Amino acid sequence: MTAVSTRNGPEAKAADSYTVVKAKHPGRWLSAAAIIVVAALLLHSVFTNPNFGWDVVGLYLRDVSIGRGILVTLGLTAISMAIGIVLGVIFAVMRLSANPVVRTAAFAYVNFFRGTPVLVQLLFWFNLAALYPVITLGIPGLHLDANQLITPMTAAILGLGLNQGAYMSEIVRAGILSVDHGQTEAAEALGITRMQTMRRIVLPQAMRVIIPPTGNETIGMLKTTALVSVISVPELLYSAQIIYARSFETIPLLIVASLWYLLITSILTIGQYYLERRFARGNQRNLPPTPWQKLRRFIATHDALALKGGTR
Amino acid sequence: MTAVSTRNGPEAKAADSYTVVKAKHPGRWLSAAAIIVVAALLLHSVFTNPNFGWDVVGLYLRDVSIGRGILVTLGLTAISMAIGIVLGVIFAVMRLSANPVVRTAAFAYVNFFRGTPVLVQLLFWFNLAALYPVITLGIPGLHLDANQLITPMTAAILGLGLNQGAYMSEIVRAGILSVDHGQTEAAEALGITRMQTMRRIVLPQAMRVIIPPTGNETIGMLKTTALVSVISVPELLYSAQIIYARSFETIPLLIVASLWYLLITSILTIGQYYLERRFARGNQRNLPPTPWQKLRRFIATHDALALKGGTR
Amino acid sequence: TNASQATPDASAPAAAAPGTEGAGTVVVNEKAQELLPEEIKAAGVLRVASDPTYAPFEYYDTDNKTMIGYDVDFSDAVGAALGLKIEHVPATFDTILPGLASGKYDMAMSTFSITPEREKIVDFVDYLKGGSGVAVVPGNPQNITMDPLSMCGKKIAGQKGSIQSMEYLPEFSKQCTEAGQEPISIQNFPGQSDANLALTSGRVDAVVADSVSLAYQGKEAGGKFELAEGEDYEPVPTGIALGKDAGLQEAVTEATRGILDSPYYAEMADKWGLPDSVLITSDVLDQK
Amino acid sequence: MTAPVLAEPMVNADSICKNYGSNEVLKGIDLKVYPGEVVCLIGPSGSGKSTFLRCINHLETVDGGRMWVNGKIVGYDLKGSKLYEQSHNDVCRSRTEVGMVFQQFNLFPHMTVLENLIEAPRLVRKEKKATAVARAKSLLEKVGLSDKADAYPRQLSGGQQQRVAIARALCMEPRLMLFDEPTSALDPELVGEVLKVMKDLANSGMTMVVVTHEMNFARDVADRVVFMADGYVVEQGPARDVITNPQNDRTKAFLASVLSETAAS
Amino acid sequence: MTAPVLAEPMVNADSICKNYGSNEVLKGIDLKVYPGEVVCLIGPSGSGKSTFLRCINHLETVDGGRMWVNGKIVGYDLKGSKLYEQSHNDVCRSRTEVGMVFQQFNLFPHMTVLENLIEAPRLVRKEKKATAVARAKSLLEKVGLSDKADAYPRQLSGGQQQRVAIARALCMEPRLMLFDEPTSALDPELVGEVLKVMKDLANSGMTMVVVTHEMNFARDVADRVVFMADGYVVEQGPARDVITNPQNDRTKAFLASVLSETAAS
Ligand SMILES: Nc1ncnc2c1ncn2[C@@H]1O[C@H](COP(=O)(O)OP(=O)(O)OP(=O)(O)O)[C@@H](O)[C@H]1O
Ligand SMILES: Nc1ncnc2c1ncn2[C@@H]1O[C@H](COP(=O)(O)OP(=O)(O)OP(=O)(O)O)[C@@H](O)[C@H]1O
Ligand SMILES: [Mg+2]
Ligand SMILES: [Mg+2]
Repeated sequence: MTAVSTRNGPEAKAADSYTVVKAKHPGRWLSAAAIIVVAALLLHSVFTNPNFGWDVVGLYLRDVSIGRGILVTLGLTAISMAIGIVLGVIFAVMRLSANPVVRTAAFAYVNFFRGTPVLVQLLFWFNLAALYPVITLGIPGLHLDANQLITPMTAAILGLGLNQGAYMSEIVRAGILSVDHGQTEAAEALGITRMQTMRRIVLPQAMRVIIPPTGNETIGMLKTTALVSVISVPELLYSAQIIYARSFETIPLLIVASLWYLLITSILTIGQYYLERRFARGNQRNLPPTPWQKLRRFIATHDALALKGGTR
Repeated sequence: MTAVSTRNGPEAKAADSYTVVKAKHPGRWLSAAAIIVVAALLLHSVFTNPNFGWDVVGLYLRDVSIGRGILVTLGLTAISMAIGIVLGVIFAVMRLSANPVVRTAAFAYVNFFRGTPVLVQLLFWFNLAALYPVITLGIPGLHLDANQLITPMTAAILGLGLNQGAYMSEIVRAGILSVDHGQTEAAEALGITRMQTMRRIVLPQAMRVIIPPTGNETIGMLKTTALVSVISVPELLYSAQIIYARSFETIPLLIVASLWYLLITSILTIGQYYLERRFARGNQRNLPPTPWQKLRRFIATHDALALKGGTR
Repeated sequence: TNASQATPDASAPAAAAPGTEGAGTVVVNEKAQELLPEEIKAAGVLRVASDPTYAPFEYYDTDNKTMIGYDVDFSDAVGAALGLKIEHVPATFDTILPGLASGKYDMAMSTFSITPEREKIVDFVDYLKGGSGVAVVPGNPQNITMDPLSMCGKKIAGQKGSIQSMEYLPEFSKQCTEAGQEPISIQNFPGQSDANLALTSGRVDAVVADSVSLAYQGKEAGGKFELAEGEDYEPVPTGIALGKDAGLQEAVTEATRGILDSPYYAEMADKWGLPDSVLITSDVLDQK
Repeated sequence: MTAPVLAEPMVNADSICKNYGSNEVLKGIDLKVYPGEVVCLIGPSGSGKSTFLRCINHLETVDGGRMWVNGKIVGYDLKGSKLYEQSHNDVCRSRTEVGMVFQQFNLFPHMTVLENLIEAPRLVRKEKKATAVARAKSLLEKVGLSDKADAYPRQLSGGQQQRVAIARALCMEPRLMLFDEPTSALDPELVGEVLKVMKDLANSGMTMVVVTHEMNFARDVADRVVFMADGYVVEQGPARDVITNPQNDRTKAFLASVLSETAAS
Repeated sequence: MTAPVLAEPMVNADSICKNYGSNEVLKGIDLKVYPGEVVCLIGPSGSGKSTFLRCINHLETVDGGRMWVNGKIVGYDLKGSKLYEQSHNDVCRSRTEVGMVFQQFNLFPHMTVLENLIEAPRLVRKEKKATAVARAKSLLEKVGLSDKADAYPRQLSGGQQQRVAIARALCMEPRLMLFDEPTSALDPELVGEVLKVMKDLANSGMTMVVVTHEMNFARDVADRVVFMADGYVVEQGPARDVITNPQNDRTKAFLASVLSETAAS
């Protein structure tokens, strides 16, 4: 029985004689209770089970070599994503080129790198010297030692970056195609050339479509970097592994790594959400309802019926 | 000087006296030539370099243990995707539930599984017995040996499936939210309950949005299965690794694995493209132009100007 | 047996440069040094790969940056004898030998047992002779020993690429089937610690590896697993691996000879808890 | 304050208030619609016409006032002097008494016309398929679309889609029909066919509340025209009176602008 | 077959044909538009009006016939008796002589009004910013939107957006303006302001080709009305004659339906 103040609140009629009894929703309470009980049991069991080694977790959570691993993970993620985005734009534009050869080349690149596991690609780059001990690039006088050139870190960056470039190119392409064709047409009608149109008109507008999946890819990349442990690059997971290779506290150290991954992912997720909202706002007169707002329709229960507003 | 037949072709005027000279597009030819040369050099170097060991590749391409690995890879992909999709629908609906506890639980699930590397998750499931040697689920008399219950294959399926469930739930949720709210409203106005609306009206329409990313996820899963080699499940990559660990023919065997991955991915990609077209056709009066058709605008050159159609 | 072992006074100035604490007592072996290829001498550095998941032979110190272990000390000693600086490079076990073949590293010490298959792609210089053992959970409830028939039908783990998982276990399994028993279910893991974890979680029944290492690791792991009682299986030479094209074999052999003959060889074994049974004499090197 | 027994109103809105956040959309609407009556709601954009219509079948909850439909309080079960809030399923069930037709048709695009029509009877009233199909076919005939039973909505013109939407609502055999600008999303040449169906429906005695800008329709068919502005009912009365001779200044201004655009021919 | 020298037509379409696949949209259109003339294209939906308009500035290539604009063949360079196909950049450059206004405005939503206006002059004609801004501001004044220079398109009403689109086209100082149903995406109350701007433009002597359903505008402003149907020009003549006294049956039927809907007040 909440009072609803209306503009003519003072003259509002009193409630009629009925008492309102709110609906009980027993199903809701039951399912909620069940979930809470299960979650509580789970958490209790996790936190009281000595096998998890929470003391060890606490010990290593701020270990300096774990910290170094985090830095490598973040650095690898940032560099690989940067390479991926640049390659993505280049290959997306190539795939939309008027030139069939250029288009086919871009298509082949994308399909090759999307078609093979990144683990295999990493191993390839890492072992490149087994294939080409000396890299000449066909340029006389150029003799580069592949092993010198491609350190494990370079192999990691190459593997992740080139692979990501293939995925990003599909994202950028979807973004470009999402821009209303009328925009290109208007630019064309004004005499703006295709390249200028792409750069000044299409790509800026495609950003709105490009950014959300790019955020997802970044979060994915964060975890994909865990793969480079196979080529002994000391990122977060590898740092945990070398500790447990000595101390055999495997589970606690995997938990340490997971907690850090979770934390970083959460921060990135929140960042992504707000970035997306900002870009959506930039583009529409009325923001579409957030999932949150859409949900409110489902939640809405009403208890404000008792006090009626006034009439005129 | 192509003849254009118009309805009044017979009376069509003759061409005027000008000769049409087509544009040359030198840039196009140059870039195309450059790409072809580079590609040819690359391919030549790849195929003549003895380090690639093409004879070994040929030898192992149809090796029986590689074949078994492919079957495991395909099976794992199919089962994990199936689990992922079912979980995805459940958690998507949960995230849209009116019940805040249910919603929060689904949210926690999604974020937990998206936030940690699937490699770590696989290791956890595989070594579950190190944490809970005996699973009682709190039920007296129930004593399940965790290792009996969770075979390496089960660990792989659990790890991949639960992780995929988190990703799929976001995809399904996007699909559900993409269905015009008017549809729900119309169903509500007809007295159809929420659950029925979801099942009969919303989900079938959400399919169009759900299918494309699900196809991508399937292709991704195919390659993610390569990770289960850490828990010694003999999928494709593991089968190749076992062979080269003995024979040290690392590169040829990585190539064998890559070729198979590429082949399967290509088949899946083609399948996905046609599936998407079909679903798009189902939903719109006019199919939106395919990327192909959009491209044609860019390509279009015109040489049919010489013969003019008739007038009336 | 080796007269050319350098005396301390002969090379005192040079010894200071490559010396690390452990190899401090080793002095430059001029005979070995002369055998070095020119490029290596000029570079002054030897890149040595190890998989640092294998205590006490190679693993990380508590700072998680410095590689330590028997192999690390031994390779430092080789470096000191050759007057070269040693650069320790971490790598995963099954990528080391291919990496050596492709020139990624100059030398590898990761407790490699010498097998004909491996000898096809790299050269070896003997420095130990280790037997294989089997690690089991405390008390050995399943009574697994290095007797092949005790493993039949069991799940046995090894490190992917190790001689135990690549050769012994398949061979044992064959013996099982020939004896009319269940074959062994062989599980390969990328790292030794992955295999050990699978053992402690009961995922596998035993882990087969170098016996010295298993004994040490069992102790370090707080007794979560232990080396099973019984004889070691077929002690085979353990070697320093060298790339075939690197031209290092003669120099390293000479340097190793010097170390084997020096008291430092036994000191290192003491330091890392290696039993005398695994040590060899420099005669072995002459048989090649 | 229930309506008199003999002429119980089909819709009885008593001081209905509705806010969206701080935006007060309805500020106390009183309106009675009697059985068989056709009421047209007119008013400028944003005046709350759609919102009020949606309150009638509880697609929106009200924040103040009471709504009776067919003698029952919308959204509550009255037992003694207590009002028990209805569960979701009960709300759904009581919605079957009210049919609603939306501006955007909102047909289910993945179902044929016939499937659209039989979906709700089968799900909500658990009807046998044969029964539902028979009724659906006769209704399709009524709206002149017997031959389109197996077409998909996207294969129909806007006018045809809207007629299917009307038939779909009628399939639940409602006692009251609500129309929210049923013709304003249509191409001008398709408006007529929908208005004709609505006119037939009105003539058959259906109680109807229609939000519309079609003054011709209002004048010809409506028993009463209600002019809303700023969340209030500003003026109401017999259709011809309000349209041709509005009293209130707001009404006059509104009608002037509407009539000049769609000039009555 | 070039046009006479003294009264050289601004647009000279000679038997223009255009197909989309097997769909022949234009089947031989002949049309001359002289400098300063305002020509309205009318006709039923699908008759090819938009397509023809787009052929004029080479947004569509033609499959038969020749199009001259301002004495030059569209899409080709004439040297001696040879027609050299223009490169993409040349086509772009020659488009600056023709301004085009689309039904959907197609303003660049990520730029302010002013940025929309100066974009093309700066990119295509490499103008200094100050010059471009000065011209843009004077054009904004002309279309009555001086105060909106820093607004984003989404902050404007449809009518305001369309006026910005006109100003944007004028910024390139075209000699010919093409309009494709510039008012049909607008709310009725916003149509007037756009038509007024167009009328001013016509009065200032701009050559214009306008596809429109606004018969009032055609009658008041156009020098000539061209009726297209099925890819042919069916009838043309002075605006008042064609609209009030059509000769062809198709024209009569079309005008009857259009006029009954938007009845002239
Ligand atoms: N779901 C909603 N959330 C917030 N505000 C809303 C919502 N629905 C409607 N409104 C607001 O309520 C007011 C009345 O809207 P309503 O749709 O009822 O007007 P209307 O009279 O039907 O107008 P129209 O003729 O444009 O349909 C408007 O100011 C509108 O912005
Ligand atoms: N890009 C295209 N590809 C294929 N067909 C097209 C394309 N553009 C137009 N058409 C077809 O050409 C015909 C004429 O289209 P056009 O847009 O020129 O007609 P219109 O007279 O402008 O009609 P409206 O009044 O509806 O705008 C139509 O049948 C249309 O379907
Ligand atoms: Mg409304
Ligand atoms: Mg058109």
